[in-house]
Amino acid sequence: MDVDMESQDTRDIASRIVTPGSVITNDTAFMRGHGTFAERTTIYSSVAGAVERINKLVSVRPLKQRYSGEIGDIIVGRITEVASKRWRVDVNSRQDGILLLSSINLPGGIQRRKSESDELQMRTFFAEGDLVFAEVQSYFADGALSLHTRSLQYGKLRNGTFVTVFPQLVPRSRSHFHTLPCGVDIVLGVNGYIWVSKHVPASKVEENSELIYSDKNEFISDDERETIARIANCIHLLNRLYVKITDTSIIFAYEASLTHAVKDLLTREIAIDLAHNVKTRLEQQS
Amino acid sequence: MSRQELISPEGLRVDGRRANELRRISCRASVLNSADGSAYYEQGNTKVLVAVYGPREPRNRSLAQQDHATINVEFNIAPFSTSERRKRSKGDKRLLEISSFVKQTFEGAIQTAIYPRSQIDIYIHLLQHDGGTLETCINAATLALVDAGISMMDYVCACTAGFIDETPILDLNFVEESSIEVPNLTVAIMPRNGNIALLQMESKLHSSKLEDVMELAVEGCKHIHRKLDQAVLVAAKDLADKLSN
Amino acid sequence: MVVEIEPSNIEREFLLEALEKGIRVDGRGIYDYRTLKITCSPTYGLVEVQLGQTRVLARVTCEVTRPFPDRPTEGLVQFNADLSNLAAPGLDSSSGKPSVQEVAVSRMIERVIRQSRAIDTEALCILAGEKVWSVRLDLHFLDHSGNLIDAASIASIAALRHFRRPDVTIDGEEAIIHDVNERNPVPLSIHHTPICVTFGFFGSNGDLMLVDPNLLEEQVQVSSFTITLNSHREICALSKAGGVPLAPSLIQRCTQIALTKVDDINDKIQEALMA
Amino acid sequence: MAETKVVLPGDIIDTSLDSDEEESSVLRLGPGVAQIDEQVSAVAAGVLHSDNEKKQWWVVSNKRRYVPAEGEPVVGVVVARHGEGYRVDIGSAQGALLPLLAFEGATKRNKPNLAVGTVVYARVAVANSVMDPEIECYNSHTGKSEGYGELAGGFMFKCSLGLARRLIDSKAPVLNALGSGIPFEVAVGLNGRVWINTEAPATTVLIANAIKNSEFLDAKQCRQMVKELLEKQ
Repeated sequence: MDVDMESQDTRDIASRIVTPGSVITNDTAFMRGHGTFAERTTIYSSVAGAVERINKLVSVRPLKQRYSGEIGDIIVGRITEVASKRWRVDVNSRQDGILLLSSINLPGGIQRRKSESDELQMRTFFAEGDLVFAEVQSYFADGALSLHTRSLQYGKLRNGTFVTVFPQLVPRSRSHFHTLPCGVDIVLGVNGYIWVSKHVPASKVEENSELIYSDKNEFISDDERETIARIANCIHLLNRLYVKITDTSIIFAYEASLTHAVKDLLTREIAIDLAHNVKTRLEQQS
Repeated sequence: MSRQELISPEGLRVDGRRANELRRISCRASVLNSADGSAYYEQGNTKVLVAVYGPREPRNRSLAQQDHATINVEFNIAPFSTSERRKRSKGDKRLLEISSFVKQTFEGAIQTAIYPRSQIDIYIHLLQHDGGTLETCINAATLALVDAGISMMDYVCACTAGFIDETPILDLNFVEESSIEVPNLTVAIMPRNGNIALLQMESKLHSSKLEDVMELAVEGCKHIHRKLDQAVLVAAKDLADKLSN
Repeated sequence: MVVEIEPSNIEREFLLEALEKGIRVDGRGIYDYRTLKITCSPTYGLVEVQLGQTRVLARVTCEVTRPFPDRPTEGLVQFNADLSNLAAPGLDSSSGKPSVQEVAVSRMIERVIRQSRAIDTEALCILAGEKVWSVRLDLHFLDHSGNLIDAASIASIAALRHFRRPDVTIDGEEAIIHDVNERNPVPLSIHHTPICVTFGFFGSNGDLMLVDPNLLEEQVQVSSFTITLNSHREICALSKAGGVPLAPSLIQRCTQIALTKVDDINDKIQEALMA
Repeated sequence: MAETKVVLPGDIIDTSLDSDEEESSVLRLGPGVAQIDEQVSAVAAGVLHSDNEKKQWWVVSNKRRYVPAEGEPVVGVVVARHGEGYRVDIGSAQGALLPLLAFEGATKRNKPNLAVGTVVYARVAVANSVMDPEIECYNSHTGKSEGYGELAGGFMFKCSLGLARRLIDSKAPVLNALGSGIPFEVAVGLNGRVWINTEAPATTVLIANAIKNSEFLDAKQCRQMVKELLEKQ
């Protein structure tokens, strides 16, 4: 629904790049959103970025900003501290997220009730430094994210390697857990944390739910390790050259990278060439 | 000590500039990829590198404030920054003073209330020192903070000014700054309303001359504001192009 | 660690409400200093200053040392400000690093005395390149009840003018330092007497202004500004860091007010030194 | 009452009562007095007081650090809000706990909502050396607030405990003298904090300074000082 009285002032507001302190509009009809502040009737920008206008709401989306969570986001986090009945999780955001003991799956199936003893052996579930695959369920009063892992695909991550990318490059999509044709599982956290690991058939996980918090990696053969490393380097080069990171772009990059040795993928020329290749295939596809 | 001729009869200063000329400024945002925001800033021969991390979880949570972010500034001078190598100790009062000035200046400029219980770290490293240390640190830190996408009321632009032989001079270099006769005034303003965020002055200046020297410094700040703005726009467009195609 | 307790909301609101009517909590006018008491002790160079309840002790001592190689004919001037938690509960010096306030005060005094060349360092030379006097000023803060900088600057200048160093005669390469009761000691040659005047600003954009803030006012102010002037109407230092940005016109107004304040403080120091 | 006798820490106090009761009667030792190996001696410097009927001995000293005692009215500042109550600073070693329900008419649903930094007038409910002190903003027996609760507006200042104790008794000369001149509200906390409220800030400042100056004046001098202040106003 576009606002009918499209005055000249509103048309040139959108998609302009503004910097802190610059005037966006002094038309009192507008409401101010994120990235702006108002003094008397004028709306100023408080960040450098592109102006976005949705009907009456004017906001500025900074191009570079730390990840700020949305409810329902699928993310990867690292446990930083074990506190009473909760874990603090680094989620690459402004504050650590919180994973409550009551919002995780307990080993031994769904029907197991939370007991006092669980509170005492918290570290058998998650310990400091563990990586967790979780979903944002709500906010706390001060803006910290509250996470949960109450579905079988979520939980502790193992058998793989960790990659950090710009959060803006990971678009929100239906599912963030993919098994690539080359036999590698990847988890694309919306907060820019990505996990690349050996493929574990889903059926094996449900069998013995005792193992969902085990810390032991399974056996990983050499060529599985090489594929994991190749995928990780592909993600690095996509990130460095600002290509959107999705399962399709990673697959394209993987296929294009097969002619090079894994370690060469990080050299500048090869990275640029591969990224260009991926971009053209993505444009053809869309 | 022979009284060094700071302004030649023709009105030229030791480095060939006129009285109201700024040193050449070149600056770039997003120079480090591990930091949330970063900037490299050169003003004449003074070169400084700033990295900004945050807002993020404070290292020691007892300092976290309930309703706003805390700002932590660490400033150090590279031992190779001046001609004779000098390693400054951690408790050097001059370093602590500059970091506390930068911290207080940005406490007024950053909208800390938006990021409760978090911490913003500003790490400043002076690579080469040719006068105007505080001024370049503030300008570089502004650029890095804007690059990090942290909400600010406005840029903070700083500039120095002095007074030799009855004429106000703009942007002092090391020779002018360290000579004892020349008063050395540093002012940092918020360009939008011209208010003064920081004002520091050393050695002597007659009270009647203060107004002219400050006006010249404020002019310098406005010019620096344009330079910083350009650097931000260049970095923003460059990033926007990369992300879009 | 003892955390300094914030003033309560009603103290904050009351202070602002009273300030709008030009009234201060301790009954002073907005441009009045607190009662200033300067006591010079019999030993030279030891002065205690009481500004309201803020108390500072300044001690000047001298010794003979070698000059810096690049300045053979100039004596040395050294400063040390010790702001331990003797003065106020909130100060925490256990972390080794000097507290922010201690850095601010000692750097300010150093700037006021050294950068403005208050002391004639050439007159401290005994034998060029070999022996010079090194004058050392130590400040000890006994009680912190607001505005340490003004009290410290008054104490420093009074102590430096009250100080006498032993007399020296030179014949050829030899320098004889006469004992105090042999020849009466000689004062330092002081060019000018810089005095700090500190302003506090209140209200959302800092338009309410007052002079010499006490502890409560210091905790509630949104910005502060210190200007240092000498009796020749020259500005020796300016310091405004952080807090709400101020309009340039406010700075000019402060300069005019400070000029009048400096004269009566100088008279008070003069009286104390005469007594 | 024995004539005022100043004792220093360590002085032995002879508790032989001038009345003829036998020696072994139970003595109640108040603050500042303790029994050290069967002898009763002073542990604080100050004026010794005794009360023969209740056989009580205590020392009144002009200290500044407040030690909470049950039933004493105090003026506190809210420092933090926890789940079940507020942490209130009353100038004692530990911060006092003010439960959410310790207000007149407070129920599970309508709890008082005090911001950090609010000033409250409260009564010490629990005070012993083991637990953190607890205060309440109503009289727990009658359930009425009896003047306790949030103190809005006005001004608060600190004074010594001795002055606070003298101000609390209704015949305090300086308060009566001021009261005849200016209408004002006052809340005196035995923890050395006094709250004043009048319509105009000028009068509040005048009263606050008058009270502070009255510490070392006797009744006549107080009235004289107050008269001068009122005329000068």
